[in-house]
Amino acid sequence: MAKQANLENTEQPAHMETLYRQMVQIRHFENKCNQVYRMGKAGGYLHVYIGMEATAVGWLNCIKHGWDYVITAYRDHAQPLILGSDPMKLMAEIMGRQDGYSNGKGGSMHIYDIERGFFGGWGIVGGHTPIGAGLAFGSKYKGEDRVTLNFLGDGAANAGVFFETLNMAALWDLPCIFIIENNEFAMGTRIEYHAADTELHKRGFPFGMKHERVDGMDLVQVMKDAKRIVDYVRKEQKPYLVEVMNYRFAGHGAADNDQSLYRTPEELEHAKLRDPIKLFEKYLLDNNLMTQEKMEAIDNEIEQDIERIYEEADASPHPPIEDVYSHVYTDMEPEMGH
Amino acid sequence: MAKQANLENTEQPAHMETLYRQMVQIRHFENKCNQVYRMGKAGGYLHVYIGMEATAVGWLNCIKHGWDYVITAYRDHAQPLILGSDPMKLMAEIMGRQDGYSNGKGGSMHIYDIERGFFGGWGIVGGHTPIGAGLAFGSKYKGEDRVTLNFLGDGAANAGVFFETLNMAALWDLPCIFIIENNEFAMGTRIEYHAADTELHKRGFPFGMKHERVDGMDLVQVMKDAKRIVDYVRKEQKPYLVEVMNYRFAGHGAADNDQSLYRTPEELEHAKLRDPIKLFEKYLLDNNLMTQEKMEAIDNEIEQDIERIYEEADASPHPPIEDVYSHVYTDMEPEMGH
Amino acid sequence: MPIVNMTYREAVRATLVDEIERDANVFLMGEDIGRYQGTFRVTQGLFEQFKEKRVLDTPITEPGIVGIATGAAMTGLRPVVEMMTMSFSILALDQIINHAAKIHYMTGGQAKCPLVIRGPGGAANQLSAQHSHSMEGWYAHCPGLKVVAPAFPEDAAGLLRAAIRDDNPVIFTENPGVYTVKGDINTDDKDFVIPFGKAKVVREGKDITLIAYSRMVHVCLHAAELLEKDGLSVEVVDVRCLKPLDTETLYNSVRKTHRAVVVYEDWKSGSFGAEIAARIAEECFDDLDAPVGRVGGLNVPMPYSRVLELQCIPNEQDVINCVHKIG
Amino acid sequence: MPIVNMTYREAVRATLVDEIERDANVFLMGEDIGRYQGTFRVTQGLFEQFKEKRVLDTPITEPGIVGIATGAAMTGLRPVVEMMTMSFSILALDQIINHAAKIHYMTGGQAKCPLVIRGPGGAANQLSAQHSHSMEGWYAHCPGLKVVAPAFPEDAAGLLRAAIRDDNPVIFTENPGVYTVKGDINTDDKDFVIPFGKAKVVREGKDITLIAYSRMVHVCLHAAELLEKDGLSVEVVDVRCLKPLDTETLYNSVRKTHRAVVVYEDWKSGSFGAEIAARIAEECFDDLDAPVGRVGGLNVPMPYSRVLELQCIPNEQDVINCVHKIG
Ligand SMILES: Cc1ncc(C[n+]2csc(CCOP(=O)(O)OP(=O)(O)O)c2C)c(N)n1
Ligand SMILES: Cc1ncc(C[n+]2csc(CCOP(=O)(O)OP(=O)(O)O)c2C)c(N)n1
Ligand SMILES: [Mg+2]
Ligand SMILES: [Mg+2]
Repeated sequence: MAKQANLENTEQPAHMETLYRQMVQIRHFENKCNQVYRMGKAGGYLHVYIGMEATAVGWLNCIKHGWDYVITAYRDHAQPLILGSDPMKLMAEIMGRQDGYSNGKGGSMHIYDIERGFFGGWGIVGGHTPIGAGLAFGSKYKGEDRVTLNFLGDGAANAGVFFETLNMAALWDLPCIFIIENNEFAMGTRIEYHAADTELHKRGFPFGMKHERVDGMDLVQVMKDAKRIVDYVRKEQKPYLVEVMNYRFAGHGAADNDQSLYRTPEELEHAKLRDPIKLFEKYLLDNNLMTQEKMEAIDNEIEQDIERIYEEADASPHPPIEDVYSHVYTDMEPEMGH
Repeated sequence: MAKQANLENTEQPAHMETLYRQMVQIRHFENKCNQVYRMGKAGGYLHVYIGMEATAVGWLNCIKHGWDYVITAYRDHAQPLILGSDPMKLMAEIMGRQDGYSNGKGGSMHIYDIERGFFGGWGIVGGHTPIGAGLAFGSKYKGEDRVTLNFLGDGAANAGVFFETLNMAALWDLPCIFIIENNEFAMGTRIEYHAADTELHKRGFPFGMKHERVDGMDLVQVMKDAKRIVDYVRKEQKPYLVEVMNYRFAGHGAADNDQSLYRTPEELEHAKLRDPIKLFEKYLLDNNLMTQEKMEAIDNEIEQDIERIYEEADASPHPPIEDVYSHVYTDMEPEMGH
Repeated sequence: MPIVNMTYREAVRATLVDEIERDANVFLMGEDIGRYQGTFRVTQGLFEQFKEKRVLDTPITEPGIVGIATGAAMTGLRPVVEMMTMSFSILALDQIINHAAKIHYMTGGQAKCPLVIRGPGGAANQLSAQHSHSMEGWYAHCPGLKVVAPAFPEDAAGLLRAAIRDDNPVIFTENPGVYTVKGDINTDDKDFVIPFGKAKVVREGKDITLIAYSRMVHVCLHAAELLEKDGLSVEVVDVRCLKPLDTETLYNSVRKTHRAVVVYEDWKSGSFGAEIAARIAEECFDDLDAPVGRVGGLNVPMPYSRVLELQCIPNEQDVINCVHKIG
Repeated sequence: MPIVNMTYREAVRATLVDEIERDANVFLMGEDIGRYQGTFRVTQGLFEQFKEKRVLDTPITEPGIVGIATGAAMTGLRPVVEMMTMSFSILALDQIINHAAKIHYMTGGQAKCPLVIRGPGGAANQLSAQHSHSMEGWYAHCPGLKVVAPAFPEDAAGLLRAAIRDDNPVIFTENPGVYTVKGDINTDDKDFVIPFGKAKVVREGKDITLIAYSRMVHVCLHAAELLEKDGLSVEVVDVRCLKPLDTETLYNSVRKTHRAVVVYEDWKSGSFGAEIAARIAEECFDDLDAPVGRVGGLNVPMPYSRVLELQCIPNEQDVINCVHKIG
């Protein structure tokens, strides 16, 4: 197990609390989502971020909110939460309601909060990776100093379009950070069965792109790496490929109810020794940055908060039926009727 | 300019003559194709192999004809010539005639001689690379010791499906040699403008695949490398990625009539200093393996031969109109009529 | 004869087992089909039974998978590729329609490509815009492919067996909604093959013909029952195979009933249902007492909200409305 | 008004120039469009004039190109992507129909995707099976896309300008055979926009309506002349825009002539021409004196041989035969 990292002395306790709250909020929010799904109040495919919290929290706290761009696949609840999206609108979207970010048209896999720079929320494995590079293309074209965080999974890191994107991003020096979240599984397939070489950061090499493997469980370490790399990309306006090692504690999706098909309980227990929330709690305690009581209070507060959010979301109406035709085009209706 | 290589003493002059004849045959055949195109006797897109002869001659003489598999893109006249296909049927196909390998349905870009292990002949850049891996998959599945040569261009080496294929070929240990013919151009685009890193052999690295860059102009050197690598792949039944440095002296295709858009006459002249035929002639002379007179005789003989082949092909009728419906399916006709 | 009542899912699985056992060249490949037992559990148990050689887990790279299967097929193997959902086959379209489908033609008959691509097509339950495509119409448009979309377990068994034994690339579309449909299968008949290109009258009637395939056949059968209560005698024809298309059975039915409605889940405009309607309108011009009606999916990306999603997918009432509309 | 007589190719080019000059967010990207001047020379001179930022040469990676353009469009740029031929857009279909086309919907209107994809679609001259696709019907099937296929230089200019200024993804199909068609353009009118969804009667007649788009409009016009010599008064309607489709203009013409033939180059079966025919057959049921005829490309992969290729592509005689057939 890796040694835990330490932040610089300059880090403020207030900031620490924000980070802690985000970690805990994601955990509770995602647990609630799974529960909502089991209750039949959400449907389709729903994928939670439990166990991977430190990755998004670490990286998204190193970018400029409302300025930089973030894009990911369908495991997309944590990112908007960190960027400051309204958790109620998020939950409402996951429940397919009118008050959701896409008025119930997107659902769990397709969350967007464009105002805050969150560009989704995509269902086709690997399919969003060029779109993320396109965001970086856009900011570079306009001469802005934005950075784009382009998250993808280990399974997505085999997709052809991802390699095409790496080539163009490197060829055109796009300020895009490709963050492969290597959680060791693509649905029910272990990485050994889907990737010829499991060191996925090597995929940057053929394109002369800077690339490295970093930890994704220890929030303090994550932030050190993230800050360094985000600063580099913002300054140099060049792409970077990062392989973040994390692990998902939940099933692939809410409907994945036989994890024994791809991992043992022991393996999962072992991974949980590095539960990102526990690791961060230990750090806070060891460095006298927060008391156990405070943590418990925050945890309780957030748990109740999420309940309230859920209730509010559940009070949101289903979208009106005529909405089915809106937003197909910006300026016209599609042909109607069956 | 690279130092010229020497073959082992065990190489026989008879074999040398075969090789020389193949080189010269390709050159004359391709010149004739360009002429046939200009005469309007061939149409569509037609791409000749002039300048690149040593690559196909070298590699295809290191495999077992009629046993091993070969596949390439649309620049596909040289390979079947070397494998022993009937040049008349080849020319007839290029002219869209009944006696062609595909009875005129394929044309220059879609040559196949399945019996001799030549699997085409494909028009979509990069599109045939998984199919080539599939040939290797087939032989491995059946427990045969075949090797597949899977040729592609530098431009094709960016295609997403090529990377997907590399991953699976490495993951499943497919006996496939990916041969990137880096002739420095993808149509009118220099490699610097299409590839972020121009050392294309590096594309094997992320998949733990053996990879290297080799020369493609000096036939003697080509054969040394080819033999070593083919032997390795046959024995180990594992994939290999080779970047062969060659150069095309002709335009991209027969319709490419403004090469000044992408290269200077000086650049072309410089490249021609390593004309693979001249290099091989020098080798033969230096090592007293063939006389100048003999070379000239062979050259004349083949040139005339190609004329005869052309005449024969030109005597072949156009396919009968009702043929348009045959071979859509193996066992039924498509719906007919306009 | 051991007649077994089984689900559509089981019928597909049993046929796969039979064919793997029968022919050493048959193998399955796809995402999560092996160790994970298949996302829709169609391949459950097969990895344990036949091991990796015959049931191969792949990376999530549809274009590459189809390409490798195509090459393998050219060497004489008979790959059966599962698309986790047919929506993902869009990524492999170039390999399917521009490579596999054209090999026999481009080689002038030298090469064959005995390849089956199968998987669930169409909407399931709130899978949203990117996962709910009906692809069969596009495939049916492409020369070189055969396309089947059975609605019943027995047809699934007979047509899948035909597909695996066919020397051409075949698209075999299932539908998440039909997996639990049950039917009787004679499990002893290891050569039970239903030939392609035969539509089937699954309910006889004389006033109007409903034409559908896959899950919409069940919607039509139900609509027919409801319409019968209104005194209408409704014939339902299950197209079963889109390519080759058995127009004769369709025309015969329409010539009898003089009215037709074509029902499909795909987006209404520009689908293969338009082709069927256009052919009937042309060939049965003098037989028709009313315009050929069409009921299709709404022309919108599939929304997530169940309320909206249910608007998009044609149901019994939509069929009944159309029947009344054409009069 | 400086009316200039120019080719379709020049009209497209001139419009691109205008729009690049007008809006800093407009840029072109594609394979060999810059230094090499474009395979079909549509972008000739533009790289020299506007430099790399506005005219960007790309690798041969269609899915990635379209994806990058899509992301760029979401940030407010207006990319115009050239497909060297529309056949290659098949590789990018997932990006086009499953990403770009659905963004506005999936985001509930939060994001827009002002993206144009243009290039030659259909057969040229012996480009064989993999390079001769007509893709417009597939695109027209997909919600979220707009699809145009102009036949004349003036329409190309007006519709391309509309496409570039549109906030939705637009497929703009040219055809190798129309690039040399000439017509008059008012080059001073920098805001000359033809609104989408307006078909155009390009020849008036009263006995029968021929319906087509892109190059087939010219085939129909020629057939109409020949038919006139036989005493038939033929109306020709240029659809111009497949999505949105101006059915009213089509129906009005059919209601006048009582006969219609739909002509297209795409494979006959399952194409968008079937949709047009089906709609007319349904909506003009009582007005039709004969079944709606269809003339489409043969249902085979495109063969290389010119003799065979010419069999596949509909010509004047095929149109005339169909007109006589429906009677
Ligand atoms: C092109 C495509 N193929 C298959 C799927 C089905 N699918 C959804 S998620 C997934 C696994 C992806 O794994 P990974 O990229 O590692 O991401 P993770 O779920 O671990 O976050 C698969 C196969 C899909 N959505 N898209
Ligand atoms: C997918 C696709 N896009 C574009 C083309 C058009 N095209 C044909 S050949 C070619 C250049 C390919 O270059 P390279 O791979 O280096 O092969 P070379 O011609 O040099 O042998 C292009 C762009 C195509 N055939 N397929
Ligand atoms: Mg993963
Ligand atoms: Mg090249």
